[in-house]
Amino acid sequence: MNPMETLAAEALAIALPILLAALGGLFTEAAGILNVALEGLIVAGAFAFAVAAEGTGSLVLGVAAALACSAALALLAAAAADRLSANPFVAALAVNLLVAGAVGLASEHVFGTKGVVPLDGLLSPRVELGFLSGIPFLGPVLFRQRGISYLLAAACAIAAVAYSATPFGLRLRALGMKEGSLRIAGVDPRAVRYWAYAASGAACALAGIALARSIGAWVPNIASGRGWIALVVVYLGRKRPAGLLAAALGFGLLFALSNAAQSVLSVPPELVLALPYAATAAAALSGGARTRGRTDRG
Amino acid sequence: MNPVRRSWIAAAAVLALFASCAKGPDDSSSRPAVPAAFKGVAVFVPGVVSGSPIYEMLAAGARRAAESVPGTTFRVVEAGFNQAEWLDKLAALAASGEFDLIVTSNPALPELCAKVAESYPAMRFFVADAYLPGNPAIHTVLYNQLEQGYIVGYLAGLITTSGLPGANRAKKAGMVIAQTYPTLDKLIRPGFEAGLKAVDPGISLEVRVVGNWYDANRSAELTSSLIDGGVDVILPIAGGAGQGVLSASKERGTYAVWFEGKGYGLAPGTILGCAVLDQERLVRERVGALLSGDKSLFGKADVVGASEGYIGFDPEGDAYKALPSELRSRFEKALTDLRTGSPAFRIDSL
Amino acid sequence: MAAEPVLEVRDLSKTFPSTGTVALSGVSLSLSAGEIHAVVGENGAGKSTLARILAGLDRPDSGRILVRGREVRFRRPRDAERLGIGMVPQQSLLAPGLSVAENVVLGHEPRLLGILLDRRRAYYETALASANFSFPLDPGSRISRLSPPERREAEIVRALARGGDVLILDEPTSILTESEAETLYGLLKRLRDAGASVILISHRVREVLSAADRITILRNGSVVDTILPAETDDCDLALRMASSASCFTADGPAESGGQAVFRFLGANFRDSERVTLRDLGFTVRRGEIYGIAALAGNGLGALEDLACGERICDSGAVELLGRNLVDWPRDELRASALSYLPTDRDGRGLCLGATILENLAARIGSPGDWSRRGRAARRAEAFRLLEDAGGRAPPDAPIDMLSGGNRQRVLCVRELGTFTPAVLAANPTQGLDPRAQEETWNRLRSRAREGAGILLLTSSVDELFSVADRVAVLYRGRLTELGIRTGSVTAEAVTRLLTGAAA
Amino acid sequence: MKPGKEGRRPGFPGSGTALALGAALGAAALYILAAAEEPGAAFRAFFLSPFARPTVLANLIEQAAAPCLCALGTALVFRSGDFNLGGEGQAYAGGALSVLALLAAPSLPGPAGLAGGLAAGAFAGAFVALPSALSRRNLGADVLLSTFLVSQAVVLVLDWAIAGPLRDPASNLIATPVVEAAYRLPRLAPPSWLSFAPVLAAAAAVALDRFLRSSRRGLELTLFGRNPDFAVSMGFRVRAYAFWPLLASGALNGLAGALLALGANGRAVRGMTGGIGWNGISIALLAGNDPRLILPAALFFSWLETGSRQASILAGISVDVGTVAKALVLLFATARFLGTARRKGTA
Repeated sequence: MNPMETLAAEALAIALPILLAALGGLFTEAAGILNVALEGLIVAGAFAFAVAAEGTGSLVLGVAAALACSAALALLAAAAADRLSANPFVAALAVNLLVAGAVGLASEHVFGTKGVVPLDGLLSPRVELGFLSGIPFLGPVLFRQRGISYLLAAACAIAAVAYSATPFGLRLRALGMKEGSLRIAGVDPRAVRYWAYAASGAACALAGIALARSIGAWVPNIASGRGWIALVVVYLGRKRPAGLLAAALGFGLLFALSNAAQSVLSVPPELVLALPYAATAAAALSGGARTRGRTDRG
Repeated sequence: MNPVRRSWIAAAAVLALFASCAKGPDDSSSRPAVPAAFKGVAVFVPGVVSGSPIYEMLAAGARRAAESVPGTTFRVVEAGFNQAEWLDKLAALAASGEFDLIVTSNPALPELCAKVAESYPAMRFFVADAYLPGNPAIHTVLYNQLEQGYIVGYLAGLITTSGLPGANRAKKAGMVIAQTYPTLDKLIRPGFEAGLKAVDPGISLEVRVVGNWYDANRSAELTSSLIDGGVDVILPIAGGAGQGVLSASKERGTYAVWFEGKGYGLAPGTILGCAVLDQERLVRERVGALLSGDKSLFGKADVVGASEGYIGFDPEGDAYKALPSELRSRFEKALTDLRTGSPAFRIDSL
Repeated sequence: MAAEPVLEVRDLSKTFPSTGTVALSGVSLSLSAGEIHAVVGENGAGKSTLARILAGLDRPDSGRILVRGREVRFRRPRDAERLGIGMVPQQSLLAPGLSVAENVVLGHEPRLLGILLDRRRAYYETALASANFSFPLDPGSRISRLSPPERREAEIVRALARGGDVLILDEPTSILTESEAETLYGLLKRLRDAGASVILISHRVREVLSAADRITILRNGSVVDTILPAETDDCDLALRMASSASCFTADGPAESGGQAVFRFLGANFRDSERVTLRDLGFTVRRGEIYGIAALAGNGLGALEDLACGERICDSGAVELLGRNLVDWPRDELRASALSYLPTDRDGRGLCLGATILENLAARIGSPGDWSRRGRAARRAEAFRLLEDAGGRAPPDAPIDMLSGGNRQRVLCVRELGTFTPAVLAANPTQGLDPRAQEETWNRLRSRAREGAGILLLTSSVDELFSVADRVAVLYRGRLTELGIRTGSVTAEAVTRLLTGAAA
Repeated sequence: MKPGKEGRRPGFPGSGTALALGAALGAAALYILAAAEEPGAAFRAFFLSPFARPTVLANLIEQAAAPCLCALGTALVFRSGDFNLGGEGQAYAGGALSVLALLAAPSLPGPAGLAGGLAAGAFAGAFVALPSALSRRNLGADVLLSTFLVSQAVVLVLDWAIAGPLRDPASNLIATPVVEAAYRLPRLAPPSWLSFAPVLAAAAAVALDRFLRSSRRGLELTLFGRNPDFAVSMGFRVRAYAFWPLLASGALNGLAGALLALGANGRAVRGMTGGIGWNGISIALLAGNDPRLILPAALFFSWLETGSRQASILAGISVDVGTVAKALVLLFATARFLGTARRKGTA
């Protein structure tokens, strides 16, 4: 593999979990709620996976536990907002904090450590897809990834299809655009909203599993800000799956470049991480986020 | 009627209630300045114990020392990784009044201990893995980590120039670090580099920075890029993120040398050697001495190393034992030389 | 009409408990197959409530609904839909970012492999439905790109796409221009010819006369009569709708020669609801009440926005006290020059969630005053205003606790409690009981006597004739000035103008 | 969802606060019951020991000061109808600039230097909030999003700067050099860290309360926050109200950061804000954005924190209990229960 191929392959591997979490964020964003709990949901999913997979030795149970855990947490935020009229944004922030505290407590009791837990045999191996991996450039970039990356890509595709080509996705989008259009069509908008939260949790759980499996271990704070970046990706992608893909790949490339750049010039990683926020902030500040233009008169 | 006023009154009532159950003032500052012995030992862990060998040894050593003196209160307190909170938590430990000796380990701690000691003159501190002479409340012992670096560096040098299946022709070794800090810059890295050069002056060292102590996925990516660049043996000093180095190295069939305790089990076949600090022994001995009333140690800053046996190498790993015997004998000779002062690493200040 | 009615209601009654308003009392109505049945009435006559009940969005207190002879009960919109009844609400409920086909199939999506949205079938179903009614609608185009009549078409298709044959339209032309409205009525006739039945709710007499097969007139929640278009003409119909058919012939004062307060100079304005105000020119002088009447959808809201300075006209100018409204600093304007009773009382006139006192104090006191004394002074002033109005509510209670009438009282106290040279009153007595109504009118009258120039915008002919000195009518964005209210200006003339009965 | 636009919120007023407190304390108690070896001792350590020693109590009070200032800023912006989520970055910038200013400054009399440092901190916080305030006023841009994004970027840049160019090479901590002792917050009751910061916070709370309840501008601001259309129609200076509260909130956050930096540490340490911005938001929400209740709420939070720390020191209970308790406060603080939940579900 030449350096360009390596870079592109790495960018793709970095981008995929972020993309999936962002698609999860897209589900709620389309339904009209910005889900800021993505970071916490990723961590919760990864942890639940680690506990269940390590405890039962079954990958399937691990995945099921992760999906259930993250979806339940997302629904907790949804229910607090819907049933108790809590501010949905604040409720989602609370979920992040709750995960930070509860995972620490649980890890100590389950694993006896708040630190790293190697998950033996859960490292997802690299899989070369037969003759496909021999295609010039595309082969090494696309088809010599980890097994989990193919699954992630499939999950991303499913999420994108669910968003743009299923009745569920249609209802989601209609909900965000005009709630009344659902009511008059006989669909309960609240149910759609709950499903959106649950789907968002499930997507984050898968992203978390991917993070854990690509290093074969549970590591505290495993999301390391990827949930927040996913949020930024939702915003930059302008609610279109293709846009999200472009934004996620852009970040993947940025991070891969910064990794590579360390050998030639030392770009501090903090500054690289600050870039997406600064870029998105610039977009938001210049009025791109003009969701409620109401003080601009009078 | 007014909910605001009502809640103020309620708050005041609760406060009064608690205050009345509370004990009277008996601050530690009002006790005699130098105690004959210590009634309570607290281990202050600037991080978390489990998963960190150096802190596990710290806690175990202090525990054994405290248990040898009946009647001593003993507690391990984890302060977490945010160094900005350490001072507050250290002070809280002192303010609790339960302890008069705080045992801890980290190069950054002596300055924080000194600050706490200003407010709590009766408190005494023992800090391993740190260096601060001259403060009468604090005893520090610094490991000669130049030597520790040299040990893994020498082994890494032998590996990268060897014909092991995972070793390539490029004479390159790597380090993946969480972030730079003085001990790393001044001791570990120069020691590691010295070890490499001692094997072959042509070996070069590549260093990558993760940026934090937990992003294991990122450290795996960095490791991958190091390996792509021809590196075949890596020393991770990155806390939780170090797991990423091990996963990536294992996957690519390259090697790692380990710095944080006996780590062969973390990645069998990948970790070929572990430099060890006998922190447990050091802490047990020094804390034991302090508990038995040796006041002369306070104010002193010692440096210990291979010759005293506090820095060494753990040969009890299958991966190490499976190395070619010629390689092992070269390495063990270098180890013996180091113990007898060749090369000699001196630390004048930190 | 020999055929069995498709839809019939008998003795329908509905009272809204929160306000105590009787929306419908004993309404009966029948809809035959293949007819366009218009339900006409003034604002507040109960038309929309009837539509909502028929579409399953509201439930009646008593009365029966029969569909093809069988009694039914609607619990939710889907129940009505199952029986072939579809509704096009007054406010569009289409998701703007989706295509026509996507909106049409929403909630009943055709599926591919059980999970995917079958776009082709959605497209096909929509195309088929619109072809049935000969609508030239492209199922693939996005709603936000459609013209208003096309959106109406899309909503009709959505309402009837699943085999429905009864369509309820609530004021479908309120956001359409005249020619667009004609297009829509053409569509409705095609629908009827294809066998569908239509209930058309409107207050536009001429449009109704040309489009409907039968007309039911509602007044104050009761059916006045059901007639054929041939039995009436526009004037007759307009008068039968009007809740106060008597003519007002009170003597009006002579035109005051006072200083101009409000002055519209050829103002043109196209607002987001697509009502276009054309070439408005009139002057309101000190000491008079100038009343402009219009029914919903004719530009009264846009006129209100222009007159209070919330919006700026596209061309022409609006002057207040000889100074262009744009040049007035807003705080100075509202503090000392203009009192304003907005139509949207809860949104613009009052601040819900704040207390009664805070709402009153919003126009009292100087900005620099932080002291407790200043606060106490403001409170005292607010108390005085409240007492003047005979208010008995606790002043620290949230304003939300008050009934609509009492909220309006608070608003009146704040805006009319102190003298300003200009007053803008938009539907100031809508929804009020007669006592409160009279109170408000008296306040307006006394302010005018004191020399204020008052611009009254109203959708009630009653109100216009009770308080205005000079009257004008706004229909589809054009103003017809009728001059001084005297015997020569009758309520009949106004009603005809309002409903477009007379051009 | 706009905080101020909920208008009629059903349910009993204060029910959310009660639920939040109950859930937080209940969860802490449950965990202690389940996990502690000696629940009795752990209970005492968690709930009572913060009051058992004057020093601990004084530290508790001192610790409440900075989050209290952040909460006051949050409440002010909330009153104007928006959310300032940038507290973290604003406080960090405040802390860093106060230290930098004092390191660069010529020698001043201690109090003047301290005042200057605090002012520099407030300025830095306001400066970080400035772009969001400008774009809210001029473009109607989303404050919630822009404050958060700017803050995240600022935090990362400062993380880098403190580990890099601003770092004290002589220290093993990742931190700036220490400012002169004279410039630091004077300690009123050593060995505790108690300084005049709580007094400052209380004064700020009184001033904010006075402004919001007694001044004409405060009333206008509140009414603007609840209903901007109303404010426009009343001729209030809506452009000012869309701008100044956010800037003032930034200044309060910056001041809080400066208090942290010039307090115990006397320097800007990497990660020094440690979630203070989020704490500020939780406290403001818990207090229902009423300045009179913010100081008690801040003390409550400080008690939770001190309690969990004490429980870890005295009874070996994990400090994460405090985090979970805080999360539950945040989850329920905005809730209104026992009422029919009716609201618009837009974020």
